Amino acid sequence: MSGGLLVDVIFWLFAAGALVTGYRVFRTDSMVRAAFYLLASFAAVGGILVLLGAEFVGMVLILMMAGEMLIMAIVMVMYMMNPAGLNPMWMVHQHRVAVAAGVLAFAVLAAPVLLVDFPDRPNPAPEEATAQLGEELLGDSMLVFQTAGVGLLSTMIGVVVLASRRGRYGEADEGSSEPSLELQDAESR
Amino acid sequence: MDYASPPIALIAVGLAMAAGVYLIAVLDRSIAVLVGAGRWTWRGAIVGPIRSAALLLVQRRRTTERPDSPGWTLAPALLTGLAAVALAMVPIGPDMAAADPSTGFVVFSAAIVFVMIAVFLHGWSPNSALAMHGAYRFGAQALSFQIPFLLAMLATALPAESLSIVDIVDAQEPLWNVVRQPLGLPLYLVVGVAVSFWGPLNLPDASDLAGGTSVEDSGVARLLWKSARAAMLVAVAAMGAAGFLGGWWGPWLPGPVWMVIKAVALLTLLLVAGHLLPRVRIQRFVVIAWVILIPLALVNIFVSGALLL
Amino acid sequence: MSLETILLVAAALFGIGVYGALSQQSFVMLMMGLELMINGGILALVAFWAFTAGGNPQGQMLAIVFMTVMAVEMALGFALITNVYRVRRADITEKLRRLKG
Amino acid sequence: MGVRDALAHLAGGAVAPVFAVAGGGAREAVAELALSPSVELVDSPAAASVLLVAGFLPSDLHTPLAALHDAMPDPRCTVSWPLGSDHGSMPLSSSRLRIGPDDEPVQAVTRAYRALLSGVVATEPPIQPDVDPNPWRGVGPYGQGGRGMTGGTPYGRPMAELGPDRDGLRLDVLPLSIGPFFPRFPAGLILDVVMAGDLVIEGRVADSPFGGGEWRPPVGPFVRALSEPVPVAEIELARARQHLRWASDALITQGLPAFAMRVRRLAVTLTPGHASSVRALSRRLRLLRVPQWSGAGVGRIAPELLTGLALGPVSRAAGLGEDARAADPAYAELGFEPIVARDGDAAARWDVRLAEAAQSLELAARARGQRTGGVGIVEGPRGRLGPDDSPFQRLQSLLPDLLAGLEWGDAVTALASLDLDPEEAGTVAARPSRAEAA
Repeated sequence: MSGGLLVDVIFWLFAAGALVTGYRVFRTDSMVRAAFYLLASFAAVGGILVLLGAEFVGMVLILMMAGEMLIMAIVMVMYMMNPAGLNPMWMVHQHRVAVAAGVLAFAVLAAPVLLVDFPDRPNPAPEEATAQLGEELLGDSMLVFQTAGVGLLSTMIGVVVLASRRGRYGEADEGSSEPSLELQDAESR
Repeated sequence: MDYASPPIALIAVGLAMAAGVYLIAVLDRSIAVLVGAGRWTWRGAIVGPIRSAALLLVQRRRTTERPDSPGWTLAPALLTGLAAVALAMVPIGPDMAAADPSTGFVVFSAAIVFVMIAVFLHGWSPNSALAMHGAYRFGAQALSFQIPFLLAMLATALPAESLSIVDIVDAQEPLWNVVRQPLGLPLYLVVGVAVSFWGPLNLPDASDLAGGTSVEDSGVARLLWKSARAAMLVAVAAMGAAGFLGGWWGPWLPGPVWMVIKAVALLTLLLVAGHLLPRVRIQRFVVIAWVILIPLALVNIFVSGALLL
Repeated sequence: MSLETILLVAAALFGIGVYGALSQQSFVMLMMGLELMINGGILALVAFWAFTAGGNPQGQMLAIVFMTVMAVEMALGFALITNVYRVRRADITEKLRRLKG
Repeated sequence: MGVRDALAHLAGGAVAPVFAVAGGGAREAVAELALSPSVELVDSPAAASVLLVAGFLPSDLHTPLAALHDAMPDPRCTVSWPLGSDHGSMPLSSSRLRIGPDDEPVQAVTRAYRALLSGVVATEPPIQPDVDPNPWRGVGPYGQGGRGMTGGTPYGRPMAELGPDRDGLRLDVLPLSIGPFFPRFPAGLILDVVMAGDLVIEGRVADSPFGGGEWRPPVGPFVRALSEPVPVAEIELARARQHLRWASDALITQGLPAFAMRVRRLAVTLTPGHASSVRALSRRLRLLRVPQWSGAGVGRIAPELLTGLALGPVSRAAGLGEDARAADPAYAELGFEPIVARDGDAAARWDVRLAEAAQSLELAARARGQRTGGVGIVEGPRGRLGPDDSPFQRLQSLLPDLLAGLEWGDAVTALASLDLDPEEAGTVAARPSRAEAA
């Protein structure tokens, strides 16, 4: 799989983009910005997938994440006490532990990459990848594909039941109590 | 995967976009004069758009209180880029495509889906209440139109047995999709107007929000946003011509000419509808999209699939 | 662009995801961490497919399954957040001291 | 800078983008100005190069006007068009560009615009200082601006508070003040709303700034009819014109600006012989389903709430036959019958106003010198007018219940369908003091 210098340059741009924006997700002070950074990270990974010849998967990843991130941005605006995310704030806990865990996860995953010798059997003809995938989806892997579909359907039903207010045992918010405002906890500390 | 040489493709797409945007400006002004019982003049309709664009180029951009500046700058550029990507996927002749990847359909759809990111960003970033309401509204609108849009488009890929747009047009030689799938084109046009937020479905930039997401725009940013929106409409009309009206197939005239004629006809239809139909209430649009358009689009797909078997 | 470099990028994405999921207080941000981990997973998967599968499309198949998992995770996550918010009005993890209803 | 000069020269011939503030007594003149092909009235100050301040502005509106001025991009200029009222104390009084009583307004505006782009007139500096009202970063416990997460004022504006949602969740709501120069409302109308997303949770219209007694209005046929008999033909023509002007504004609200121009053109050139054109227009609008599509079920007011309020077309659209003209012998002579609809929503108000416009023109055509009889109470285009008693003030108390729970678009449609006019609050109050002076 070699596409010359241009492909290499584009790959490194995408890789750097994916990492930087992925990191920025947790370092930005606005929730909507975080959602858009994550989207940018996914789009860059989608670009790498296209470079790798998985055109369909890459484009579908980009397509899917656009919708998902918009929902995410809206949910954040809905549930965070920070309207539209324009008020900068910084909400983390166990920061040192988290950094250590992140670095550890990277190290554990990176070690085998550097130590193990992978087989080298590149794809012969990437032009056919989309057609091949189609044949596979509706041929040998039909069962997997259908299972995924049924799984999505049951998820849809499940989440509607979970999120809706009216339930079998009455209103979902029955007996719920108003929490103390964040402000009072934080400022009394 | 067969791409034209990148510089030529870029220039061709850029020219097509510029021509399309100018055409829309002229057509739209002419139709407005016609509907408004005014007087049509060369100065108004033909030169007018250029002069107005010059004003926006001269104007200094103003800013709001604590906007998200990168997002505000990025949004119009993103929408322009999306329109360019979408337009690049539309071939005007069997050998005249800016790019014809095997997944042209998916690329086009991804561009359409990203429109909502561009519009949301555009409404959210100026830190202005009316603009943000436009953005929220488009969130509801976009999440509703996506599924019928993808389904209506997907049906055109069935007879071609391919996701490549060139193949989709090629498969229409015996019979155009508009005849083969009579539900397809109306569905596509309704949703296409929603995608390019034009006319009755211009909800994010609506007049009841005093311009919605673009209420705070001035200068070059306003020009870019307006033209990107028009370019999106061009892309939607061109894809409608390719996907449903048989693209370059037609008697006597050369293929590309047919393609342009069909796209301009669709454009005119959309623009006239924009000046005659009142704005649709967002609540009603969401209900229509989920309750009527999605089932119709599914029927469309099932029927076209059954006909192929 | 080689298999090793792509896998390193994927591992880094995964590591950032772990950091985010552990450090963020708000549920939605926590989910973003999970998403980023899956993102790294998909990248690694497709890289393996591209360099070692020798034309077998099943690697891509697996990537699609991953994406399904991601969609399910998102949908369930949002539904749970809605439910928790409805019942407890909690939007950050600290406010949920016990998980029993 | 050759390119920039060339562009500026090219732009000088463009349609002048004007943000018009139509103050007291100026609305008709501004509406007529908009018909010119060389002027475009824009919806946002950000899109405008010329700020046109027409008519009278009460002093309460001077600070918002200054903010509006500063929201315009450079190059910008202000043109004042006093139309007989006093502009002396306004923040923009330094503006040298003025439309006098003898000037042709379109030409004056385009001349000012060209002068601005060619550099003859310099762009205007901002009026208000550009300072942050509050510190905005690093104050609260999470590094956010303002004190606390709810109730702080990070940008000098209140942050969202929690409020109930339709679905029983308690989500963020945003208090907003729309106006006084929101292009879809008449100048001076200030709407205080609490929004949850696109949904109005609470809404009320503030008192009219024209009611303070500062405002001495020009005397139109409706106001004159309060103190003296006025020819029926004149007053009915004025009523039809007002209804058509309303229809034109409502069409802009529904996203049909071109169609609105057609209606406005008709309103400007209206004569009693135009009844059939008005009926044709009404048929066409119904064919395009404008009233039904935008207004069916929107802004419905129950007849019980309207009884006795005499709100003209609004009352009659809800099935109440209240019309001061019905008691007038001059109208009885002409065979007048009030037009009544049943639904009481925005669509019914469309129907009633368009039918009344045609009816008024027919009455005007039939009238042979009859004069109105009842002195003291007049049926204005928006309902009963009397001393210290305007439809605007009577409607105000109904608005909170009407607006709560509407989507923003529907709220604007509902408000537009009521044809609120803050100026009337002043018009009527001004009458007795004039009578005393005389």
